[in-house]
Amino acid sequence: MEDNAIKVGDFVIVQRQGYTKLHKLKEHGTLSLGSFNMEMDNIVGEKYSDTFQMKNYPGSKKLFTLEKVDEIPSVLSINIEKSGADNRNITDDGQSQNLTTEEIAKLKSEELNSNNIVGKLITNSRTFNEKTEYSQEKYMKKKEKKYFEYVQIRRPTIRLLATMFYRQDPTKTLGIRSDDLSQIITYSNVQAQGTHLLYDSGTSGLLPAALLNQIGAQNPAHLVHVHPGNECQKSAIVAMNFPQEQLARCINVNLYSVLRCFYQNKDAYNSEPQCKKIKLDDSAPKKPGWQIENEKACRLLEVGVDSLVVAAKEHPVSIVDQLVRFLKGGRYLVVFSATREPLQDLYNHLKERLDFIYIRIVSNFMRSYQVLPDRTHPEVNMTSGGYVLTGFKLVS
Amino acid sequence: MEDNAIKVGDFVIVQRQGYTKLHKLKEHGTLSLGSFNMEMDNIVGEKYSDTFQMKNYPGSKKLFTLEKVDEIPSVLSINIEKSGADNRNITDDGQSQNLTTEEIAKLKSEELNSNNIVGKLITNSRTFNEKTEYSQEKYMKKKEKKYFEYVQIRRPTIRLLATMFYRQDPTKTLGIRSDDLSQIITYSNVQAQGTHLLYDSGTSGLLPAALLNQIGAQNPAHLVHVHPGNECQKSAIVAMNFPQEQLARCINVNLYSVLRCFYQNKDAYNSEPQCKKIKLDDSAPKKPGWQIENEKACRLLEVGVDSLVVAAKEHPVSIVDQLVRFLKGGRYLVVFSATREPLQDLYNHLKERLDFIYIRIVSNFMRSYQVLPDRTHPEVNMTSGGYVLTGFKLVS
Amino acid sequence: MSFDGYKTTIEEGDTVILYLTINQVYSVRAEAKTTSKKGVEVDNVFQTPYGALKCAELIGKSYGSKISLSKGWGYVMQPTPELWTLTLPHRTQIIYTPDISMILLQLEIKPGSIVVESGTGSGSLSHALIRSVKPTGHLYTFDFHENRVKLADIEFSQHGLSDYVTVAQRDVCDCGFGAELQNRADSVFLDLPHPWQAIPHTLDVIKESGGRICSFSPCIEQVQKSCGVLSKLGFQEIQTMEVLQTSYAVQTKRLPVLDLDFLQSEKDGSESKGKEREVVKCLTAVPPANMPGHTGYLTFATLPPVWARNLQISLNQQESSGELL
Amino acid sequence: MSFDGYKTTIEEGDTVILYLTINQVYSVRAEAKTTSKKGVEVDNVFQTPYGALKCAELIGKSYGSKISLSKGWGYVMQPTPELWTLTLPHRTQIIYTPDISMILLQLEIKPGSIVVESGTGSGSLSHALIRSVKPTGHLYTFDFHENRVKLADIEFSQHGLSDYVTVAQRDVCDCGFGAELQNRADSVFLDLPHPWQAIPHTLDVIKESGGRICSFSPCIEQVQKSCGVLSKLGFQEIQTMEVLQTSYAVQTKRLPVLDLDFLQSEKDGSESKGKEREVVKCLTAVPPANMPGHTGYLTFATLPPVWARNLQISLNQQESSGELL
Repeated sequence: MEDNAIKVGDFVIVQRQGYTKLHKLKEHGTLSLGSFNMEMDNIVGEKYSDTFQMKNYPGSKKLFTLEKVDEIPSVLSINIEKSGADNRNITDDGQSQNLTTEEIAKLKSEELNSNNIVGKLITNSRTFNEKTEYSQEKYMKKKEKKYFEYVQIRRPTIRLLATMFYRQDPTKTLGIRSDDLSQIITYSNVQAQGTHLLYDSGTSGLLPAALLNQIGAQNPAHLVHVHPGNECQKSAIVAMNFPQEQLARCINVNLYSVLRCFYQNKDAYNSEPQCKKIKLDDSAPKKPGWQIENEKACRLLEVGVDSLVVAAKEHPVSIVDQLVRFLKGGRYLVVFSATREPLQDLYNHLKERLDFIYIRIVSNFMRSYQVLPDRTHPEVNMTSGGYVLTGFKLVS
Repeated sequence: MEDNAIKVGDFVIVQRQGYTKLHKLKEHGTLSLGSFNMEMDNIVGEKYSDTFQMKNYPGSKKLFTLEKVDEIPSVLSINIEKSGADNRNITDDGQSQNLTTEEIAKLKSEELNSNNIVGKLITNSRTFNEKTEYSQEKYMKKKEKKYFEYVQIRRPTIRLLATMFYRQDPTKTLGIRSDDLSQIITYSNVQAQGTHLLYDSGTSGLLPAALLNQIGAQNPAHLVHVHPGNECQKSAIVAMNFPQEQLARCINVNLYSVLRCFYQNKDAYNSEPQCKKIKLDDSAPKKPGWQIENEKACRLLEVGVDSLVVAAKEHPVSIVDQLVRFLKGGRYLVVFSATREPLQDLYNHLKERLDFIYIRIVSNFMRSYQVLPDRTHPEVNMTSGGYVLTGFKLVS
Repeated sequence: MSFDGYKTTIEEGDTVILYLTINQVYSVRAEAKTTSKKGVEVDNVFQTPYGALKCAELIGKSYGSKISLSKGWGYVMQPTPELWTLTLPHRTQIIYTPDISMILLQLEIKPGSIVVESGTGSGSLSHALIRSVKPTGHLYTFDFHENRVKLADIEFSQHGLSDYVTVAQRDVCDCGFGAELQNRADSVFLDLPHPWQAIPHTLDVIKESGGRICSFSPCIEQVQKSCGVLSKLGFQEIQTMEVLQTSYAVQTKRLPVLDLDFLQSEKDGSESKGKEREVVKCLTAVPPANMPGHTGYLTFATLPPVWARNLQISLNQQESSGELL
Repeated sequence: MSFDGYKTTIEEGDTVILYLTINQVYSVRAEAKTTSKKGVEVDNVFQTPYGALKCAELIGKSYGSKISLSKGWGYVMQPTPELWTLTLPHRTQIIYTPDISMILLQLEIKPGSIVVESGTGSGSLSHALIRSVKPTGHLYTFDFHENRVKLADIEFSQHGLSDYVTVAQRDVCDCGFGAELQNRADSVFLDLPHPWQAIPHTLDVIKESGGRICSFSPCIEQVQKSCGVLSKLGFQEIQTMEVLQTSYAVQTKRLPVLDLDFLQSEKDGSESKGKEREVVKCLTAVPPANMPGHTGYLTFATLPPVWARNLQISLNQQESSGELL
């Protein structure tokens, strides 16, 4: 069984209502969540999925400490005196609340207690008792959300990270939505063996983390993660708290650098069975880390890879053309793009190459639902996903 | 109140289950509907929305007469002996029906009676009694549909025609689906006055019929219906059984011919107040009908039009450029295309022209639902609609 | 007075649409004076991001022309039902043009139609219904909310549409549509929390020769209940649908093209450093990051003429008897 | 034996995907002999639109290579769960790759996961689950239909997957998932007519540290009931969604460009008659005329660890108490 204790050094997801934030737990660290600042020390040693109450820190308006709770009192235990049959006599003139903004802020800074604040808001509303039960409930939920004083600590997973990044800003993942990600994983046929090649020009590490997660722990499979910049984006990779042996099988290399090494430095990576040589000749100038990674990657590329995944800001044709040389015959190419047109070009290009069959372009309509008694309907907001091209490489 | 009697000369829609067909009623006419041939005489004099039973014609396998009915016996009155709790023990080997195809065909040609045929099919099924009630019902519905012996006579409407044409073949209406049509009508702001200009390269008359329907009867508004061929497509126009005065306000002209007339024959249509002259000078060579229509159209175009709608197989830019000259400032252009790319070109072109604002491209996701107790879900088949560009012309 | 027919020039009292950009569209009244919130008559000045507009100056301008603002310019448009839907004051959730368009088509509304609507809400659909039925048809629109009825009546009057519409306060679920409308309607539109309570009354208001009905509901439970009632009452062609419109932004994207071939031969990459990065242009149309995912379910049905209703009731019983088996 | 890992060469007994065109994809077995419907051993010959294929000839060929047929050619591919979903023999409605993909991601399945599935159906999802959990995880899959269980077991064995999967006949609504699986599962997948009857049993089978659940249902009523039960039992993050995939055909359309300008000046149009009509090419990608409009609703939820369940139950009570008010 996995260890469920929250430890310093862990990346955790802090969830307050529907809002989530990724946080690296340090000793005596604080986290800012919306307008709240929280001291995080109290969660260390507690368990994942535990819930904590935000308690006002004496003398500070915005600083809170966290206290573990085992139950949450219901806001609906507030006694409602009266409800209207419908809203026909309510005229909303924006003046129905007797409390001023300042008075409400004061309540909040005295004690963040949604139950208490919502109760005060209701007592001071001129129209609340005339509203229908349905409207009363809606009002209370909305206010409760705003003053909700509980957070839950979650262990990061690919699902949670994909959803969080996309919600924060779709460009953080090049526009890859969870449905796109899910299909990139299945169509690439990635699994707990073989070598997998990824070109990723900026998904905040989501795509390499997802592939590495599918490759799994304690096996000989590798991911060669190629990126165009000086440093690769790693947020999701580190967030996943992968064990070291698994992390080591994700080899991060620069696109130009690894190709230069592959074509112009064949002797270097072919002759050296990496570890031994270094030990034997300790006095020789130590190779920089990136060079060691390049050579590792080149040795794997030389053998050929079992999948090629590309998610590029750039036009995909020239990138695919280069990297597809390393893809073994009988294996899959999967290319993501936020717009359809570059994939149309790639489609025609692959058709002309003649060594690809089963080339498809797909996109998804993804819809979420609110399922509640007598109030079931699709969510009123929707996003548009991207496009995925898949193709099967023939043996030459 | 409208006359509800079905008359010879009417276009009617014959509906059998979900299947519909447009038919012009002639004396002693027959209609073929799937594998059935029907004598239609018996519906004359009856009322729209009446239902008729297909009765086998003595001595003929495929010919049927129609007999008006006031009630339909239910297929579910068939007595079901037994149902299984679930389908767990049914192995479908395709051999569960004892009746041969020939025997079933014979039943059908003796008397088309879905109740009777479904009863026989059930009696001769080896697995029917082991099926769940749900599967039994599904089976009966399917069979009932196949041997359903009733048709209903409907009066054609734009809604029914649009749905029927699209279901038969979307290319019949250039891909215009009912949602596209509905928005072309609203965004063009067509109403019971003014002059409206339409270019239509082949929607089976649906678009002119829909616009003419919106223009309405007994008013001075006109539709100038421009088409690229020798004859315009009229199916939907004639199907609507419009009164003559309304039909006369739809002026059908060829694109090249009317433009040539407009630019090169100004004297002809400007000088002649049409009707009078013809009466005065009876001996002069009579103008061909198309020339009279061209001149009528040119007189209207000279004044300017209150909407321009384009649905073209061709690239829309050059067509819009020509016709938009007749569009008054302060009025709307609406262009339909089955694909998005030509409208993108048009969008950029209109932006460059500088005399259009509020240029938008839209498309719809349209979804139908099955709503039945415990069996509610979106229809399992879906179609993809087209694209509509709208723009507002500034005064010069 | 600017909603009836096509106009060329702005007259005093017209409602005018002020277009600044595709996301900045407003409605103003071409009147010199207006009443402030405190009930005092003041100059009618509309504040825009590009400066103030004295509304009196609009009078006499051509619809479709450019107007100057102190820090930019805008355009004036004659209001259409579509523009009104975009700019009207919201007193309720409103129905938008994609749904409105489908409602008009499916209810088979045309000049001369008699249409009944409940509730009036903010009058978004009403304006489109009126355009479609006028000059010979009529819209009867009901709302149970007194203030909404009053405000809608004022708007219709200001828009010059009073001849084509009658608006009244009425709880149609409890009281039906009234004796004076008995068998007069070609079609009925319902946007109510409990549409299944009003549906039985539509049998009285729709013509004996039959008609069409539409119920707009956000939740599937409302649809389930309404369809059950429609079926029992002998409606045919009961059909539920959704229309979700996407609006695209046309964009020319510039995609870098990476030159990688040189890496296979070149010993030193430096000579290529100075190279201009190649770029391809890509014309595309992108939907907005967030779009409407749901407005409501549209349930349509036909009430057959009186002579065909009994047959339809028995047919519907068969259809739905699956639940009774 | 060809489903486990990456292979390069076809061996005897392998299931092989035969690809002719994008719409003609089949699965065959690389075996010289097969048993006819009458139980007689006959030569294993597969008839294609491009001629017959003697399946024995496949042995030794490379996966990803071209093979000759008497009237054309085809390609041989190693089966993946996706290709198997396309070509498997349907014993039930099956789940397709867009839904399968989302199920894998949402159930957080990875190598080592213990997954429980009911029903097995035609094994479409099972193959994808197995790929994801192997080599260290395991799939336990149940179906109440005897024959389906038998056939699935044979297929898993033929595909070389028996080490990673256990298939058994079981009515999980009545009997739960069995004592031997008590608190062993990381995630549970349900595709049942009455999922809400099986959901309470998932509390016993999911690990004490919590796990994920998915219920796939075609109808909204199944979803409504399931969500109610999930909420009552203290599941969190209860979320229902749909994934509809569109597959595009890339096409180059040729649109005629009408030359109309000459009509303004030319006295006689005849000289232009001979002109070649100008045409513009337009690269586009079109969806099929008919596409899937619905497969099913996917309802996902998290069962919190035992130490957090009571709190979640009280939270859910608040959430849903709207109905009780």
